[in-house]
Amino acid sequence: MHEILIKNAFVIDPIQGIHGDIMDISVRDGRIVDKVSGTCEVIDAGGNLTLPGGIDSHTHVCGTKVNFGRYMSPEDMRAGRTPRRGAMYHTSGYTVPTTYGNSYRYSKMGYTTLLEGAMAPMEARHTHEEFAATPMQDMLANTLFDGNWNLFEAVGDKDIRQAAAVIGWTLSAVRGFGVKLTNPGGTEAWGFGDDLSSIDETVPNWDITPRDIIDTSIKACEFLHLPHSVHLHCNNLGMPGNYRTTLQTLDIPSDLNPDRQTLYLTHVQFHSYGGSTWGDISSEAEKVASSVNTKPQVVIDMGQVMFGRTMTMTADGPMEFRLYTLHHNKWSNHDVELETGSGVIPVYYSRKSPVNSIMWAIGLELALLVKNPWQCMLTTDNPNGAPFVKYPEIIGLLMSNLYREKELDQVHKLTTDRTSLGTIDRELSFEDIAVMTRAGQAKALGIIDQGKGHLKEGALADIAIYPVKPDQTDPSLQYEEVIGAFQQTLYTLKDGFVVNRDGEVIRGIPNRTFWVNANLPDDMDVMKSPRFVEKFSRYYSVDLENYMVQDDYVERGIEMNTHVA
Amino acid sequence: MEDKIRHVICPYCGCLCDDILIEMTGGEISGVENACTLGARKFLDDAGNRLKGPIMRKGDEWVDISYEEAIDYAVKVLSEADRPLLYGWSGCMTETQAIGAHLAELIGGIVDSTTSVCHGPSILAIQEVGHPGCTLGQVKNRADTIIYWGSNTIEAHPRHLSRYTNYADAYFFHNAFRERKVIVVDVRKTVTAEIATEFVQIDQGGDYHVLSALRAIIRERGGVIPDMVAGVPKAQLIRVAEICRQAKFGALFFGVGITMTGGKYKNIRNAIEFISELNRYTKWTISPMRGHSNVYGSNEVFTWISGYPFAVDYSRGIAFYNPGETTAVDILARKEADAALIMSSDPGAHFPRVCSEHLARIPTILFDPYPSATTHLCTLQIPTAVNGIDAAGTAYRMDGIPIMTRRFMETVYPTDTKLMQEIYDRIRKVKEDA
Amino acid sequence: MKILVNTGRTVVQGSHVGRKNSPEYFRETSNLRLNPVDMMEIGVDDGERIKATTDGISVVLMVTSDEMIKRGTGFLPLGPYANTLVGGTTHSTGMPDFKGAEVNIEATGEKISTVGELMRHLGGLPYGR
Amino acid sequence: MMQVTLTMKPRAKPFLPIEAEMIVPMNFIGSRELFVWEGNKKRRLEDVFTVRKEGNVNSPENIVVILRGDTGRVKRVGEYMSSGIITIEGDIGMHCGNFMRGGNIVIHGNADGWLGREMRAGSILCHGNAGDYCGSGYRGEKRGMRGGKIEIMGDAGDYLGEYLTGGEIHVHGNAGMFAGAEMRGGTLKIDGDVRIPAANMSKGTCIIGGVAHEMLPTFEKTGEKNGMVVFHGDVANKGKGELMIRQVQENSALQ
Repeated sequence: MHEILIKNAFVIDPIQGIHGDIMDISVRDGRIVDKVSGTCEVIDAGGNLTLPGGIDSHTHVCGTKVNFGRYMSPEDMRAGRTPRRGAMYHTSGYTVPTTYGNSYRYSKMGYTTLLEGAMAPMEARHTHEEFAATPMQDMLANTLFDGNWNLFEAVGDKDIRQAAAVIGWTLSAVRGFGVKLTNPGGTEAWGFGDDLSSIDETVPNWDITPRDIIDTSIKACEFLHLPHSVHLHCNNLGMPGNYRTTLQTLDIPSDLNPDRQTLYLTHVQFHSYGGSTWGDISSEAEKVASSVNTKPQVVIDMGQVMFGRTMTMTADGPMEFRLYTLHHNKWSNHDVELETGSGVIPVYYSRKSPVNSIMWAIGLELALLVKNPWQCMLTTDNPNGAPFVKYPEIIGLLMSNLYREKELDQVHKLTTDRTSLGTIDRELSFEDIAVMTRAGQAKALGIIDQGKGHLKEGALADIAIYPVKPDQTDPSLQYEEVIGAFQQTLYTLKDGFVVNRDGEVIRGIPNRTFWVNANLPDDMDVMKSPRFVEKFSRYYSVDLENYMVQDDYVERGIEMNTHVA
Repeated sequence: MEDKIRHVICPYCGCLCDDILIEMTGGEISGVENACTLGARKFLDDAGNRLKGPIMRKGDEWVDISYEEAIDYAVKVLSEADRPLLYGWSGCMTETQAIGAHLAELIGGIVDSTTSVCHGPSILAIQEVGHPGCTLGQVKNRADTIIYWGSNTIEAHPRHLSRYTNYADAYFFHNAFRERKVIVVDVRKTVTAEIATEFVQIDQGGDYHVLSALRAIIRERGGVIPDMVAGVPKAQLIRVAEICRQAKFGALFFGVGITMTGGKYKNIRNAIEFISELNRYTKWTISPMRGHSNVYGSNEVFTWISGYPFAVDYSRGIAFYNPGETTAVDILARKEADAALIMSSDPGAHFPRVCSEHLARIPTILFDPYPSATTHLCTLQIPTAVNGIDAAGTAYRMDGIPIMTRRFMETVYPTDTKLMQEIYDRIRKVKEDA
Repeated sequence: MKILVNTGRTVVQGSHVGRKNSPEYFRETSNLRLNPVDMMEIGVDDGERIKATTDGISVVLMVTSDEMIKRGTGFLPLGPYANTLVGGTTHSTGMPDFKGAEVNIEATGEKISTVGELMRHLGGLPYGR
Repeated sequence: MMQVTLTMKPRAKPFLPIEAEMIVPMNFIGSRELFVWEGNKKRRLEDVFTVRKEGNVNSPENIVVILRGDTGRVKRVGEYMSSGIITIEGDIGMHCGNFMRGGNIVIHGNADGWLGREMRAGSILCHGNAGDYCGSGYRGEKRGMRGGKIEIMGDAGDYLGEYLTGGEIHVHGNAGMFAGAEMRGGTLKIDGDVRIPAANMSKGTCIIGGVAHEMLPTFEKTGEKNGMVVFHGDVANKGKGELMIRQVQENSALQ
């Protein structure tokens, strides 16, 4: 039996409705309990901010393209190098650190759960292998369906049940968690070097549109009762004027699920651009945020851009090629047969660039203009907008108007004309931040019942104690203290053990992988469909029997069983 | 007793064909279907050649020793060395490769894989300009134009053409074989060249020049190109460039014929830039023809652990990478290493002579099921189970697709994963006690 | 005569990498393919031996004529014989000059070393036969 | 003035590399303990070198560090150095003068690879030969040497001045293959012969006083200047570099 008592914690737990009470937290064998024995280990939180462990609902830390970002960038590995010490392996890298680098740094910031944003089913083993080497967090993998031929056929047949059958089988087969659509249809078009420019354009060689793919997938997700909704990277990422596509996409879903959103739009900053060229690009964050404000069925994440160098990586192959023709730096592309694509290129976001400055402002506008923090998650689409180590600075910017004004002075002056950032004086509270960095994620991902994102009795004892006393700190003025506090916890607890203390990993705990087993009735089993099996063997380059991910890869898996309606 | 095992993965080359059928009779492999000659020989012929147990060189004699003694020796040598080299890994599964990287970290060694003498230059090129690639099924279903450059595919990767390119079923063609064009570029007329629609024979060391010329032609600057480039007439270059531009989906595969010559990584870089340029007009991808079954796995594992795909030097605790300085051939040729661990590879057969001489001079521990050229050079050889036959694990195909190999035979041999883990644990204890 | 030696994989070499000490591997990897005209010039026939020398290091090889080989060049399958002729420099890239080594060849009556003997010359101790 | 003389002691394993980036003039002000790495072992500077200090100063520009003995395997000497002088009496190991920002390094013997890698300012004079990648960048990095001057009295190895971005490299002897590859600025001057010069250059000036072997087909001849043929290129990448050559090898196998 292992017990810990955390005393004098300033707790904010939005899921439980605890808004900043000084209280004690009892932990036994990895779970939050009512009380512990008098002899257990005691941690004095000293009135410091205590939150459930952080959850990143959209990050790229494991798998083929992340590793390709590392592989092609020895120059990046010259930063962030630390030797093996204590319980820590060595680390390297800044924009695409090694798995241990990611894991330790997230842990230092109090994060205990990460969702890898994009896993190609065919390359799932790779993602799971890296999950096993990301020891400080529990992991989930959103699985890519944007160019999935089997799904396309079901969409073409307008057969939601069949679409659900494909999605359900694939998630179970590759130990995936949720449905990710990245530039739906566009990645298939990129197979022959094309892209799509509207959600109503027909996918080449297929009689369907992105709208059809999105709509069918949403309904199939709900049919399957998946914990998470469709997780969508809209078409036209990064194109001036793309806010129209985003608004049209926002109009697709009706409110189908009482427990969570019906559609999760990711890195919306990259999808809220007005104008028609790089020369007249402007922010349309107000229009996008207004739309979100009228749609409780939608959750977005920011995809905030922060200045400096980083690596962009996405399944959106055609977008990365466009970016390459602008930057003319290195370009990697990796199309995955019958499923999806991907691209990786390094970028540098500069304060001197009007476009980059406007991008920076749009992310902040979105977070400040979306009224309900449960509808806007704090992300950078790590590492696309910036490495996640910049989250504390983003928190500072959202909590302090003064800091924003100071920063706005440093960026390209067109930002003031082309965005509304300078006119917004909303300052987010500690509670808003708690929602946007853990509680909201737990709800959006549907993992509250797994004991994530809150400190209710029975919850997993994932806890972050930050060196800041909210009742004695004015973030509006003392934003630097707030940033410092979120950069490094006093303690990070995972499964009831202190795993990180003052920035040092002091012990590892075997992590878990949450995956969905969609229990399908026999008549929905695609393995029994001759058409499915025959097509698979003709057009995939591996045997079906070698495609499915073996149990060995999810030894510490948490199987989330779902059942169709 | 006869038994048929399907969907076996061939552990020979980077194609990792996963449709092999093995027939077993009385616990022995009696037949192999679907494999090429190379793979079939590995399944059928190698079995009788395995070492029975560890062997150690004592003076002018080879003596049999126990696994326990062998591990004791390995622990002692590796924990005491000032600059140990841990080389090979491409025949190991990722599970072992990961332990290897952590072992190098633990003992302050250099970990390098056979990459450095295979597609290391390709990685250096990718680190300069990136890599527009794809999975092999993408080529199979879509490509109407294939280039094999410096790759004698029919001899080195015999099933590549039938599984992934020329002779494979394609979703987007009715008669793929008739509709595909194959261009072969090589310095000699190989058997692969004989099936080409267009064979471009270049002078030894002329790859870079030819690629530069092709890039210029694609950029509409063909005017500056002389009538002949490295033995290739300009007219043919213009014709090839046009075929490339007209392709709906093109795929260039390159072999060690271009990574080992002249400018080495500069050749590959030029090829990648040629392909990147073609993507402004149509769709093209480029892919290295990886030799060892799991060489790509070693690159992937070393990358997520250390940030670098091969040639990682941990002598100062942190990871340092600089091929040419931290690569196995250079470390041995400069006589830096004072101990070596060779994992299922054969530098004795594949390294320059000065490297082999140095291996014979220092304590060299070889993990290999079979006697090889390196056997004669090493101090200790430890046989293990064979990955893909009586041991299983994760391997990465040449295009990055991870596959779990199958273990389909009982064995008396320990796996390299188990042995490596034991060595790691023992050395960690030594270091912690110190 | 000076020639440029290219190395590469062959099916026979590749089929026997698990049996490096077999006669098949030995025969294949010590077999230099030359243009028939070059062979006439140095006065050797198919199956006869030559001594290949580079940087003062020599190795005895068998020769086979091959019309596909350009004059002034030779092809030797990957293996320990080929690597005897490869120097240790990698031009600081990690990759030695496996292709295009400049080698002097002359007819010889000397016998071809086995793989084990070749390793003995490098300081090793042949195992087995 | 202050003179620090470091004399290499005999070593049990003389082939082990030594990493000694702490050998820069500034570090000899005061008396703090300095460490180098020999293989994977950290050693006190005094365990590897006999250290003799003469004089005492407060500012690095008045310090001369002299390396004596078998220093051909000592790496990273002068890394990040910003002022003062380092004199190497014999050969020096790899990465000498990495990221140098000022001061002078004089090498009387030969220098191994990556001499003056990513150098920003200051000067390096090598009386012997330089190894590969002199004045280059690091793997994956887009910029090599950005400023300062490197002068080689002997020959230089391959990939000389790869990604050269600024400053000047002058080689009095010959250079190996791919000199000036990916050049994007600065001046590369080679008095002797080279193979495949200025491949894929985009900017900068490359002057070859001897013979250019295996010249690339993608340079456009634009005229003559001072008895040299002037080319622009590399047109394979729309480059605007200038390549001047005394003599292009005729009948090259690759033309």
